[in-house]
Amino acid sequence: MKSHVIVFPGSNCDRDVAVAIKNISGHQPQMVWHKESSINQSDLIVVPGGFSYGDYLRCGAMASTSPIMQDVVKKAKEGVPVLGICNGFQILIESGLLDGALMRNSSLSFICRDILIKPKNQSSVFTKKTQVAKMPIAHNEGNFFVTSEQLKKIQDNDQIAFQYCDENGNVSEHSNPNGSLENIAGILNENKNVLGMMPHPERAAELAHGCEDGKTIFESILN
Amino acid sequence: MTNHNWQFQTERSLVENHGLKLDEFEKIVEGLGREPNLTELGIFSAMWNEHCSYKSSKFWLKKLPTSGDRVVQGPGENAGVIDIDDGDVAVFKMESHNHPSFLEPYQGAATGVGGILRDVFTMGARPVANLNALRFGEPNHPKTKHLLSGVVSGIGGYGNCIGVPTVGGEVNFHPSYNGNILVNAMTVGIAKKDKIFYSAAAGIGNPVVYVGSKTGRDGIHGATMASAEFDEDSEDKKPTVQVGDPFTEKLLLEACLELMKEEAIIAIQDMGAAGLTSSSIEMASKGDVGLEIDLSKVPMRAQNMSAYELMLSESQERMLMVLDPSKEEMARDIFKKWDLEFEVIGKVTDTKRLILMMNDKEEASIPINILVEDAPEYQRDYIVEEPSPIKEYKSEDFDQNNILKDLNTMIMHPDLSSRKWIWEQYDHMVMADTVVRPGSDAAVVRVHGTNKGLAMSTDCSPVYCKHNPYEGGKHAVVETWRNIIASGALPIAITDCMNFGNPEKPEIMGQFVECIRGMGDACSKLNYPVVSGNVSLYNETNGEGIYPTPAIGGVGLIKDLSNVKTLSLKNEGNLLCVVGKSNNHLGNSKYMTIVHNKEDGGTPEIDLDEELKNGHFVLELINKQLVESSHDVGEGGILIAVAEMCIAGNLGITIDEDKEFSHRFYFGEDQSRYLLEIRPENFDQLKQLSESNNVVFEKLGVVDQAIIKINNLNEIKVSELRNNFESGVGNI
Amino acid sequence: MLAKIYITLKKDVLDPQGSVIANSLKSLGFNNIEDVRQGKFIEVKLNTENKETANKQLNEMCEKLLANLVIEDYKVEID
Amino acid sequence: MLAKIYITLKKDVLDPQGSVIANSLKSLGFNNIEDVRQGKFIEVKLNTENKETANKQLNEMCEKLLANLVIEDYKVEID
Ligand SMILES: Nc1ncnc2c1ncn2[C@@H]1O[C@H](COP(=O)(O)OP(=O)(O)O)[C@@H](O)[C@H]1O
Ligand SMILES: [Mg+2]
Repeated sequence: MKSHVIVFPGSNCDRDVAVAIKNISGHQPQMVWHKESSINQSDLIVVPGGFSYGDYLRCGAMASTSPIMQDVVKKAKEGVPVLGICNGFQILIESGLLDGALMRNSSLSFICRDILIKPKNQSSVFTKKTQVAKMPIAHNEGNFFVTSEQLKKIQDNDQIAFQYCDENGNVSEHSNPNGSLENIAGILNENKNVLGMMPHPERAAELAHGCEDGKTIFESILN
Repeated sequence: MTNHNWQFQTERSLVENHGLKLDEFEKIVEGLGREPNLTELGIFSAMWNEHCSYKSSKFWLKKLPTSGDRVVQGPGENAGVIDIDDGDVAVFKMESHNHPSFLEPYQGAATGVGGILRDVFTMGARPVANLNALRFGEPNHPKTKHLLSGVVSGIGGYGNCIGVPTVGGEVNFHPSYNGNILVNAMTVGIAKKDKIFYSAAAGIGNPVVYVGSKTGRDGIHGATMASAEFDEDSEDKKPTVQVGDPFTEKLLLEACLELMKEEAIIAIQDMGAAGLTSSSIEMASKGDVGLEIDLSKVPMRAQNMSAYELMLSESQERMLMVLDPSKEEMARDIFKKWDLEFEVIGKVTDTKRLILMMNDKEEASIPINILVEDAPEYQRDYIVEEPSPIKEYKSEDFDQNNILKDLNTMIMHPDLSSRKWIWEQYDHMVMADTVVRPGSDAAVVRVHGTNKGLAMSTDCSPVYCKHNPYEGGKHAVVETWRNIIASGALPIAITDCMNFGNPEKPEIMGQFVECIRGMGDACSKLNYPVVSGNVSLYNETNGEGIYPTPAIGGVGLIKDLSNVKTLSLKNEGNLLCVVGKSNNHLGNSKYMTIVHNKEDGGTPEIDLDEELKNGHFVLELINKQLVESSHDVGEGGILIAVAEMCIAGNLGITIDEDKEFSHRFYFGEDQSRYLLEIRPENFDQLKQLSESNNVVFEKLGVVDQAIIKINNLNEIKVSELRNNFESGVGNI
Repeated sequence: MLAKIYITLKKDVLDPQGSVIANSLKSLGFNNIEDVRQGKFIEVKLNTENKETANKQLNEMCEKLLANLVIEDYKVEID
Repeated sequence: MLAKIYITLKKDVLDPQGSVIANSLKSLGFNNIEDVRQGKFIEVKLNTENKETANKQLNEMCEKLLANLVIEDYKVEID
C-alpha cells in the first residue's frame, strides 16, 4: 500500500489527511511538493484541502497548472485512484479530471459545519462502504454546477458519488448547504477511479473529532 | 500655547502632525543634540506614540502579576509563553485592530489576524487556534450590519486561508461602540520549550535579513492613526489602511518554521505596527547593540519610496531576522523555495545606534537608548468615580407569569443569542485537532499527536466595567477562568487587550487604573498570571469614549482529553445542580438591560475566595468523572444557562417546584456559579463532598424531554427556544 | 502594452453574487435595477509591442488559466 | 439600458491576487508578463432611457455599495 498527498504552498489539510491515512491504514503516506514533476508508483493520490494558491482568481485554477498536476492527470488516466477533498476537488475540476464547476456558495459566505451525505454510486472503490454519513464542510466555493447535458451524462454513467441529505437519507433542498445542483457533494470520473468531494472525511476520522463516519471512505479505498 | 514659543527650525505643525507634544520634541532635540530630520521625526513619532511606547499605561501594567510556576516568558516579548508539560509550551497573545477595522472592516480585521499570528510564530510556535473579541454599536445602528459582516468575513478570510482554526471569541453590542468598534484578535500556538525564539539582536557584524513581502506605501502613519481620536475628518485617513495577503503569510509561516528547525536564527522580530522602525529598534534595544541598515536594499513594491516611507510602511507579511552568517545561504534557499523575498539589508554593529543609509547617504542616526529608554512615560492624573450603587429588587417588582416569555425575548437578543452565524464563517476545524468547537464555554484544541489539550476563552463585560471598573476587571478575568474550568481544564494564564478611551481624561484613566487593580487581584488570587497583552487607548469619537473594555483571553491545560466537558445535556433522568450561592443580583443584568432597557443597579461583586473554592470543586468533580455536562452561569443568569444546555443537548428540564419562582432567581447574575449535570445515583456523594469543601451545591431540577418546565403552568419547547436562539446575530 | 480582459459568467449560469448585489441596490432605493451580473476585469501589462502576438497570447492565457470555460466567457482588448 | 462598471484597486494598494496570477502565467511560459492587476467588472441593466440620470445613479451605486473607496477606484460606462 503506497499513498501520496500533494502539497501546494497554500494547502492546509495535507497533514490532516496524512494523519487520517496513517491511523486507518497504518501506512505513512508520502508528501509530494507541488514543484516536483512526478509521483512514484502509487495506490492512492490525495489532493488535499486548503487554499492552494490563496484561491486567488478561481479556487484551484492555478494549482491545476502546476507541474505535479500534469503527472496526477497522467496517473489518473492510467487508473490510479485519485481523491480530491475540498480545494482538492476544485483542483481536479480545474485540471479537467472531473466535470463541472464549483461556484460561490449560494449564501455567498464561507460555511463550516457538519452536514450529512449519502452515496449515490454505491459500487466505486471510494463509496462502497459508506452509508448516510456525517462530516464537516468548510468552504466558500462548493456550489456544484454542470450544464444540463453534462448532468445527464454523469447521471447516466452513475458518476454522482455523494449527495447532501438529511438524517433519513432524503435528498432535499433543505439539506443542501451551498446551492449545489442536485445536492451534489462529490462526483466521480467516467472510470470511477477519481473522486472529488467537498466534505472533509479526514475531519471525521477519530473519536476526538466527535464522529468517525469519514473513515469509511478511506477504509474502502485503502483496504 | 501660542506660536511665538516655538524656537525650532522644524515647523511646529509638522511636529504636531506627527502626534508629538512640544516637550516631547524638546526631549528629542536634547537627546540627539540637534533637531531631527524628517525621517528621524517619523521614527520618533512612531516609537513614542501610545501604541508602541505604552507611555500612559506602562506604570500601571507593571502592577499586574506576571509570574507563576508555568510561566516561561511573561510580557515584554512578542507573545507570552507557558509550560504545558512534556517539553511543550503554549505561546499566546491578543491584540487590537480597532481603528483600521472601523475604517475598512474586512481588511482591518484580516490584517489584525495576520498581525497576531506573526507575533506567535515569530517565537517559533505553530499557531493552532485563533479567537476574537468583538464589540459593535447597537444592533440597529446603520453601520453595525456592514461592520459586523465585514469584520467577520475578514477574520474568516485570513484565518481560513492560512489554515488556523478560529475556535472561539465573543461579541457584544452596545451604543458606546457606535462610532468606535473593537476588534481584538488572539492567537495560541505550540512550540518546544527549548526552541523558543526571541528578538534580541546579537553578534557584531551578523547580517540583518528582511524576509516576506515587498514593502509598499501601505498604512504609512498607521500606528500614529491608531493612537489618535476619531473626528469628522477621519474619512481622510482612509488610504492608510493595509491590505492583507493570507497566502503570503502562510508561505512566511512555513518558511520561518522550516528555518527555525536549523540553528540559524539569532534573533527574529515580525514587522507589525510601525514596520521596519519598531522591529529594528526592538531588536537592537533588546540586544543592547546597534544596527546599520541600507534602505536601498529593502525589497520595494512601489516606485521611488523615500527613507521615511520605507521606515514607516506597514506592509504586511514581513519579518526581520539576525542570522548566523554561515547559515545565510541555507536560509536563502528556504525562502526561495517558498517564493518569498530574502534580502540582507544591514548588519549588527557595536554603535548602539540605528543608522540608516540610502544610496550611500546617511538618512538617520539615532542612539537606540533615547528612542527606547528615554521614551516618554506618563503617570496621568486619574479620578476614580464612585461605582454605581447596587439596587435590591423584590420578587414582586416583576410579573412572574412572564418568566418564560422574558427568557424568549432575552435568548433572541443579539447579546445572548447563538453566535453560530459568526463561527460558521470561520473554519474552526482545520488542523483536525478541535475537540470542543465554538458554542460551548471554552474551546478545546488537542496538542497535536498527544492526548492533552488547551482550553481557551475570551471574555469581558463592558457594562460591568463601566459601572464598577474594579469589579468589572475582576469579572473579565474570572469569567475566562470559569469557562476554562467548566470545560474540564486547569486555567493557567491570560493575555489581555485593554481597550479604553482617551487617557488624558482623568475619569478614563481612573477606569483603566481600577480595571487593572481588579484584574490584578483576580489573577493573584486564582494563580492565573498575565503573560502578554496589548493596550488600545483613544477609542473615542467626537469626544465620546467607549465603555472600558479589558478583554481577557485565558488559556488552560487539560491533561487527559477524556475529561473534557461540554455544556450539552446528556441524558433524561439526570439531575441538574447549581454550584455556588445565588444572591439575586439583578442590577445591570441582561434581564434588566434587554427586557427593561435599564442600565443601572450596580455590578455584581465577586468574592474571590468563593470563586477559587467553587472552581476547584468543579474541577475535582470533573476529574473524578462525576460530571456529565457543565456550564458556568454567566450573563443572563441561571435560566439562560439552563436554556443553553437544553438547546445544545436537545433535552429539557423540569425545575423543582420549591425553587424560588422569581425573576431575581432565574435571571440574577450572581458570580462564581456553575451548572452541573450529574447522574442521580451520585447526588449523595456530591452533596457530601460539597459540604466538606464548604461549597454551596443544590439540586435545580431533573433532565427531561425537550421541554423546559418551571412549574406546572409554565413551559416552553426547546425547539421553539432554539429557533429564537439561532435567529439572533445573523438577522442584524 | 496594456491589455484588458473581461471575464463574465455565461448567460445561462446563475450568478448568485449578481442577484445579491441587485437586491442590495434595490433596498438602497435604486428601483430601476433590472439585472446585475458580476465578472472579473484583469489588466495585463505585457512587455511587447506586437499587437498580433499579444492578442494571441492573451487569448491563450484566458483559455489556459484566466477563464473557466465551463461557466465563463472572456473578451480581450488591447489599447 | 446596459451599463458597465469597472472597479480596480488603487495604484499603490497591494493586489495579492494580481501578483499570484502573474507568477502563474509566467510559470506557464508567458515570459513577457510585466504586471497583472485584478479588478471587478459589473454589468447593470437599468430600466431607464435617460443617460444622464443613469450616469448619476450608477456613480452613486459605486460610492454607496459597489466600490470600496478606501482601496478601490471605479469607472462607469454607458453603451
Ligand atoms: N466572535 C466569535 N468568534 C467565534 N466564536 C465566538 C465568537 N463569539 C462567541 N463565540 C462563541 O460562542 C460561544 C458563546 O460565547 P459567549 O456568549 O461569550 O459565552 P460565555 O458567556 O460562556 O463566555 C462560545 O463558545 C464562544 O467561543
Ligand atoms: Mg465567553
